[in-house]
Amino acid sequence: MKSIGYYPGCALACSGIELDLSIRELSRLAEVELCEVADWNCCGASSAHSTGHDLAVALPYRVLALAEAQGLTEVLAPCASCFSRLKGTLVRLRRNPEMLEKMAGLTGRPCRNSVAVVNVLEYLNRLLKDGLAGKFTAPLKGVKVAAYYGCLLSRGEDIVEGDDAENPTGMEAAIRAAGCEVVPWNFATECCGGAFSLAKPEAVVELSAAILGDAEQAGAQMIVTGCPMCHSNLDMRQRAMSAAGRRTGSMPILYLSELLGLAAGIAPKAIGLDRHFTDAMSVAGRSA
Amino acid sequence: MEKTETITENARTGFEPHIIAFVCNWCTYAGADLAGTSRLQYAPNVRIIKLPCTGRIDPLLVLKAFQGGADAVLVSGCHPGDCHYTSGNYHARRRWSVFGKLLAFAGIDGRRLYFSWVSAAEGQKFADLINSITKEVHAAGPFDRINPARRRA
Amino acid sequence: MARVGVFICHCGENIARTVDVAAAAAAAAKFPGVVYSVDYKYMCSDPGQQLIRKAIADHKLTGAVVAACSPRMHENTFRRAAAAAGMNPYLLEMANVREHCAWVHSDRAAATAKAIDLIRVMVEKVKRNRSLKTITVPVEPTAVVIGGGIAGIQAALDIAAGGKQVVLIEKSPSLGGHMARLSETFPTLDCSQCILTPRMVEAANHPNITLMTSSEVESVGGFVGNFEVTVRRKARYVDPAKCTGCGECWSKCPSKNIPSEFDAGLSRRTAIYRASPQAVPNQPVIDAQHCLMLTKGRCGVCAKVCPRGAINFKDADELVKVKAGAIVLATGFELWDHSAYGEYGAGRIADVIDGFAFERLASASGPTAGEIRRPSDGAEPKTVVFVQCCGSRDEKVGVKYCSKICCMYTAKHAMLYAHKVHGGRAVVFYMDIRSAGKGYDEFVRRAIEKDGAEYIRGRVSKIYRRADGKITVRGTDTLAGMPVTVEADMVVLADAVTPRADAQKLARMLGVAYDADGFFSEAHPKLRPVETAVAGVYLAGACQAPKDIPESVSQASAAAAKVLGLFSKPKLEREPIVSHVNRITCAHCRACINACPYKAIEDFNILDRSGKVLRTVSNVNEGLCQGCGTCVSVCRSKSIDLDGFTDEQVYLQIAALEPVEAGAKTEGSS
Amino acid sequence: MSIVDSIRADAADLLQTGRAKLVLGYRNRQGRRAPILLTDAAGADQLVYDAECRQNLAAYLRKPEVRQHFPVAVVAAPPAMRSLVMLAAESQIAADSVTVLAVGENEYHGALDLPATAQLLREKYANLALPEELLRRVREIAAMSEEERAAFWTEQFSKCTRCYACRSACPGCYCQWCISKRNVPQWISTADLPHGTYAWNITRAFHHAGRCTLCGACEAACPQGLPLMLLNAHVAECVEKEFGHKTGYDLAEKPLIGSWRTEDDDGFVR
Amino acid sequence: MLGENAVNVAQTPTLARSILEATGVDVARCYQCGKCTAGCPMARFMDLMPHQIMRLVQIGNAAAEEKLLACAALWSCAGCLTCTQRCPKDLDPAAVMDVLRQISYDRSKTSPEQKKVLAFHRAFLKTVESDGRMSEFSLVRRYKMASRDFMSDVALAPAMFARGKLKFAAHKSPGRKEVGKIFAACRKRGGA
Repeated sequence: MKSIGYYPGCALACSGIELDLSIRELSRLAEVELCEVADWNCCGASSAHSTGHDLAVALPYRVLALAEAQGLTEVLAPCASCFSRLKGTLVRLRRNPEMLEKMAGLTGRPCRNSVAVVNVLEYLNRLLKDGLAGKFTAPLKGVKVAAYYGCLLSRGEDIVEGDDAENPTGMEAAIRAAGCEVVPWNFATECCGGAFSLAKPEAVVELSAAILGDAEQAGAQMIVTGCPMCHSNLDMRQRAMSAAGRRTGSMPILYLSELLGLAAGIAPKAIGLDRHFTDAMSVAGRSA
Repeated sequence: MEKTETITENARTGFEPHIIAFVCNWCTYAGADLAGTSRLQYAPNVRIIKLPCTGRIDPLLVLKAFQGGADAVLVSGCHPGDCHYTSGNYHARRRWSVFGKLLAFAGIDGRRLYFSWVSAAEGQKFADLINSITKEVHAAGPFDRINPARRRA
Repeated sequence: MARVGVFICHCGENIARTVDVAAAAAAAAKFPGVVYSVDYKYMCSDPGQQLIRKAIADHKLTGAVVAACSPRMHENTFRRAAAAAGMNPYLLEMANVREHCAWVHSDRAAATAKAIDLIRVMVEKVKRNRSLKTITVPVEPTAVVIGGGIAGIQAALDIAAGGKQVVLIEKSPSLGGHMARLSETFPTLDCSQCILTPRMVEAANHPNITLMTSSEVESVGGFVGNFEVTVRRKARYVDPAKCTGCGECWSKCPSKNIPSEFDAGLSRRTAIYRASPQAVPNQPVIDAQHCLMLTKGRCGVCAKVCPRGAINFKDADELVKVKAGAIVLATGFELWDHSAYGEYGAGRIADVIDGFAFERLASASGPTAGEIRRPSDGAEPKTVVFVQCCGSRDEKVGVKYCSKICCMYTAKHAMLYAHKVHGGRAVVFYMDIRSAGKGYDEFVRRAIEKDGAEYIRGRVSKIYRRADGKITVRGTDTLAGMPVTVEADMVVLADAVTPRADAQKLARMLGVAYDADGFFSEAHPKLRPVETAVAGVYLAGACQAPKDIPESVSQASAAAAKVLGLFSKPKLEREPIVSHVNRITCAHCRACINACPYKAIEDFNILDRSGKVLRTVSNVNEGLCQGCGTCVSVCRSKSIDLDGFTDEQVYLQIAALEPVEAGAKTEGSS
Repeated sequence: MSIVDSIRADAADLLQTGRAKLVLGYRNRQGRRAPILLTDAAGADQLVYDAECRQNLAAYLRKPEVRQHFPVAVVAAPPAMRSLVMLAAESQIAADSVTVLAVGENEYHGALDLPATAQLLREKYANLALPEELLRRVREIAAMSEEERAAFWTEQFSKCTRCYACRSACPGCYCQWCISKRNVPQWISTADLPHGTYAWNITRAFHHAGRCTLCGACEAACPQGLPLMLLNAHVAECVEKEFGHKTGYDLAEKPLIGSWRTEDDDGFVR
Repeated sequence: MLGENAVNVAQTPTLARSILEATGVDVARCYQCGKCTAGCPMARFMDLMPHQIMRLVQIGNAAAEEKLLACAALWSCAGCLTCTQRCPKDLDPAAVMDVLRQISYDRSKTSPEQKKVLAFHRAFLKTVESDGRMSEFSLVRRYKMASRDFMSDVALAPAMFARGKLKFAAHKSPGRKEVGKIFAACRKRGGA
C-alpha cells in the first residue's frame, strides 16, 4: 500500500473540513495511506509574512523539520495557502543555506530540507494516473463546470510548477474524468479576496461576486476549486452578495476532491457535501 | 557612472600581477575600446596584444608569454557565430580546449590561463573580466617561483 | 638598423590627465631603435600631422608609432600622413593609450607605466614591419538586393539609376512587402498603394533591374567585389513568359478557403493566387500545400481554363548563381506573436487583432472595402481599444526595446477609425508617446484634439471576451492614479517589431553580425550606420532596427550611394594583410588547407624542368585570403606567416613585455 | 604457418612480383631487434617478428632512401598501422605506395593495402588499451596541486638534453623543417636552460595532439628516460573525451587541430 | 554607465536598499507602466496604487517614506501575485508590499484605518502562539475583541457551528510550548 505525508493544516479542521473529509475518502479508495505529520503547527499563513519575516519562515520550517524527522519524503498540503507557505519556504531555504542554519538555531530543530511538498491538484492527478478513474461508478454526466484556480494554485512560478499561470489546465483532466464538461471562462485565476474574509468582507463580497457572475455567464452550473480560502469566500458569502445587491441566485462551490468523491459514488455526507452554505447536495442528484 | 573597484586601490600587497592578453581585432579589441569610451575603470595589470583573430593566436605564443614571466595570460575573441572571419574562433576554441588541458597537466593550470568571448558591444564584460582575472591572479600569487616554463638565466 | 619615431598624443586632456606623456616620451626615447620621441597636444590635428611628416623626413624614419587613441579611430589618418611623407603607410602603427589606458585607469603612475609598455610593444612590432602594397581586386559591378519591400525597391531603383546592374531578390511572389498592405501612411495620410505601386512597377520594368520573386538566398561565397550568391528560385507552376494575368485560373480554382496572408487572414484566397490585385509581377503562383493537383494529383482546372497553357505542374525549384560586387540587406521585419500574452487572450480572441489586420480593414482594397468591421461577426465596432507596447519594452515575455513605429501608426489607426466610424470611441493605452519626427507630434495631437481619441497612460493587464461578446480591457490611468476598465467591441494590439525569423540564418551565411535582439548590426552606430562589418554588405530598412517608411527609404538610398561608390572604381584596394607559404619548408600536411575559412589555400605542385612533379606544397590565393591567420597557427613547421602580424613581430611584442628584472637578453630574432 | 613464416612468405612474394620494391621489417642483431630494409626476396628469411619488435617502422617512410623505393611494404603492429593510416590522411604517403604486413595481437592478418588496414583497425583494434600503470600515473599527476605538477615536470624536463631522439623515432615528426630548427623567431630556445626543454616537450606533445597513435616509440627512444607517454596519453584521453577523436582509423580523417564543430567543448570559456 | 543588471548601491535610497536586500528587487528598474495597478484586484480599495507605491520607493525621501509607511494600501494587498506575474520588468511588487508592510509594522506607522487588518493578523498570531494552531473560534473571538467590530458576520456564526466549521474547543497542538518559544525567539531578533 502506498503512503504519503499529510499536513491538514488548521483550516481543514474547521472551515475547510469538506476538503479534509473528501481527501481522506478518496485516499482510502485509492489505497493511499495518509501519514499525518505528528504535532504539526500552523504555517502562519498570510499573517506571519505580513508582519514578521523570520516568523513567516520559522513556522513552515518547523513543519518541514518535523516531517523530515518523521522519515517522510513527501508531504501533501491540501490547503492552498499552507501549500504555498510550505513550498515557498522550501524553495527559499534551498536558495539560501544560511537561512537554513538560522532556522535550525531558531527552532532548535535541524533539517536538511529534504521533504517535497505536494499540492491538492498534483495529488489528485496522481491518484487518477494510478487508476482511480477506473473506480468511478457515478460520473456526473454533462454537468458544466468552471474550474477555479484562484491565486495560490496558479501564480508564483517557483512555487506552482508546470502549469500556465494565465490559462491553467491542471484541473481539467480530473473534472472530465468525473464526467463533467469544462466551460471556458475568464476568471479562473482572479483573486477572491483571500484572507480578507474577516477584515474586509466588503472587498471579498465584491470580488467573489464578480467571479460567480462570470462563471454564470459562461454557463457553468458549478465552480470547482482546490483552495479552502476560495471555497469559504465563494460558498459562505453568497447570501451577503445578494444582500449587497451584487448578484442573485446560488452557485454550488465544490472542492475538486468532493467532485471526484461523488463520481466515485462516495456518500455525499461522507465527503461533507451537506456542510456547504450554498446548497451542493443537489449536485449529488446529478451523478448517474 | 559605474563604480567598479579597481584592484590597485584596494590591494596594494606589493605583488602586481603581470598579465598578457591576446585579443582579436574585431570583437574583444573593440570591446576594450568600448570600455574606454564608456570610461569603465578596471585594473591596469593587463597588456593587450592585438591579432586579427583568435584563429591567429598560436598556443606557442602563450608559452612564450609564460617563458617571459607572465603571471597569467588571457585569450579572448568573438562569440561563437560572430567571428569576423566566420570560423577563426571555432578553430581557436578547439585548440585552446586541448592546449589548456595539456598545460594544466604540465603545471600551468587554470589560474594562469584564461579564455573568454567578449564582443564589440561588451565593454562592461571586458572591464569585469579584467577585474575578476586580476583578482584571481592576485589570490593565486606570483607565478615566477614555480612557473615551469620560466626562463631562468 | 631600424630608425623609429614615437609620437605621443595628449588628446587635449584626455590622455595627458592620467598618463604622464612627457615621462612616456622620455622613456620611449631610450628604447633601442627609437631615434625620435615627442609628445604633442593633438597629434591628429593638422600641425600634429605636420610634425609627423617632418620627423619622418628629418630623421629618415624607417617606422613610426603614434601613441594616441584607438587605431579604429585614426589609424588611416596617420597612415595617410606617413604616406604623404613618402613612408610606406604600413610602417606606421598605433599604440592605444587612450581607450585602453588613460580612459580606464585613474592611478597616474600605473597608467603611465602601462602606456610606456604599450608603446614599447608597438615599437618592437614596427621594427619588423615590412613595406606592404595594397592588394587590388576587380569589382563585379552588379548589386544583389535581398528583400523586395520599400527599402529593397528604393535601393534597387537608386543603384539602377546610377547605371549599375541590380538583382532584386524577393521571397514572396510579389514585390511591395509590408508597405503594400498599409491603408494610409502617417503623418500625411496619403494612400500607401498610390505611392508604392508605381515604384513596384518601375522596379519590375527597369532595364538595369533583374527581378527574382518567389526566390530565396541559399548561400553566399566570396568577398567584397566578388560575391557569389546562390539563389533558390522556387517553383511557381505558372510560366511567367506565357501568363497574362487574365485571372481565369484563380476565378475557377476549387480550393478557395485558404486564409490570405496579405489580408492577415481576414479574407480567403484560392490555391492559385495573386497576393493582391496590385501584385508585381501581376501573375499568379500555385500554393503547393493547398493545390489539389499537387497534393492529391487530381483537379487541374486551372490548366484546363488557362487560354495560354501557362500552367506547369512539373515546375521545380532551381538554383541560380549570381556574381555580385555588393549586397544590400533589406529583409525587413515581422510582428511579434502576441499569443505569448496569456493575459491578453493568448491570441484566441477573434476581435483582438494586430496592426496589419486593422490596416487591411481600413484599406479601400481590403476585405471590407475600407469599412471597419470586426472579424467575429462583421459588426461595426462602436468602441475600439488600441494597446501600444504589446510585447515591446517587456523584457520578461516580449522584447526589451521600443518598437518605435507603434506610437505613430496607432495614432493613425485611431484617426482613421474616427473618420470611418462616426460617433465611434477610440481608446489608446500607451506608456509614452514617442513621436519625434517631422510633423509627427502634431499628428498625434491631432488624433487627440481633433479626432477625440482618448489617450490613457498605462499598460493593460488583462483582456477577455465576455459571453455577451463584449471585450473587457483592464488597464490603468497612471496619471489619474486609478485602474480603468473599458468595455470594447474590438481591440487592436500594437505588436512589437521583430527581425525576420530567418534573418539570423542569412546573417551567418554572410558573416554579418546581429545584436541580441536579432537585428543586423551596423559597422558603427553613428559613423557607419548603413555598412556592416563585412566589406561590401550594406543595410537598408527595418532589418537593422525598427524603422518607419521615411527612415527606411533614406537608409536605402544611403546604402545605394555606398554601393555606387564601391562600383565607381573598376578595381578595389584591399588591406595587404594576407598569409604566405614558405614552399621550402612546407611539409604539405594540408592542415592549413583544411582550416582556411575562405578556401584560399590550395595544393601547389613544384615541377622540374621536364614538368615532373617534384613536391606538392600549400599555396595561398591572395585574392581570397582575408588575413585571419588561422592557417598560421595550425602550421607545425611554421611554414605559413601572416603579413602585418608575423610570428617574429608577435614574438618581439611579447618579449617587449618581459619584466625588466627578468630581462635576460630577449630571444626571438636572430 | 607461424607469424614469422607468413611475413617472410608475403615479403618474398611482394618483392618478386614487384608489388613492393622494398620491405621494412625487423631482424636480429646481436640478440636485439633492429630494422632491416629488404630489396631482395632472397633476404626474406632474415625477417623476424616477436614481442621485442616495438620500434615503429612507419617512422622510416619519411627517409629519402626509403621513399625512392616506393611502393614499399612495412611490417606493422596496430599502433604502427594507425601511424601509416594517419600519414596517408596527412598526404605524406599515397594510399597505393604502401603495403602493410599486418601483425595483430598474436595473429597475422596478411599483406593489406591501406584501406584494408584502416578497416581491419576499425573492426578488430578500435580500442587499444593502454597499460594500467601508465593510466594510473596520469591520474596521479592530474590529482597533484599546481605546485606539485610544476615541480614534477621541471624535474623531469631537466633531464632532457634536446637530442631529439623522440622526434626521430616518431612517424608523425615528418617535417624536414621541424619547429625546433626555426630561429626566426626562435620558437625553441637553444640555450641550455629549462625553458627551452619545457618549450620543446610541450610543443612536441601539442603538435601530436589528435595525431599520436600511442606507439611509445618516443619514450622508448629517449636516452634520458623522460616519461613522454604520460603527456601523450593525457592528451589522447582529452581529445577522445572532448571530440571523440582517435587518429589512424580513417584515411579521410580531418586533422583535430584545424577542424571544429559548433558543439565543441566550451566549458573552459569565461 | 550601469551594466545590464548592475545596481549602483551608493545611490540607492535606504528604503529601496532594504527592499533590494530582502527580496533582490531593484525598484529603480520600475518604469511606471502601471500594469501592476491595472491587474490588481484590490486596487479599488487602496488609497495608493501599486505603481504609485513603487514610485514613492524610487523617490525615497522622508516625505515619500512617511506617506508610504502610513498608507492603507499596504494592508489591502491580498498577496495574489497578479502584479508580479505580469510585471514586464520582471519586478516583484507583491514582495515589495511585504517588505514595506513589515517595516511599517515594525515602526508602528500603521494607519489607523488599517486597525482591522492588523487586529486580524495579531489575533491570528496570538492564537497560533498560544495554541500552536489556529482555530477559527478563538481567532474570531480574539479578532472581535481587538477590532471592536462585534456585529459583522455574527449572522454566520451559528450556521458555522451547525456545519462543524466552528468549534468552541480550541484546536491545540501538543508542541504549542515549542511554537511559543519560536515566537519569542523571532521577537528577540526583531523579526516579528
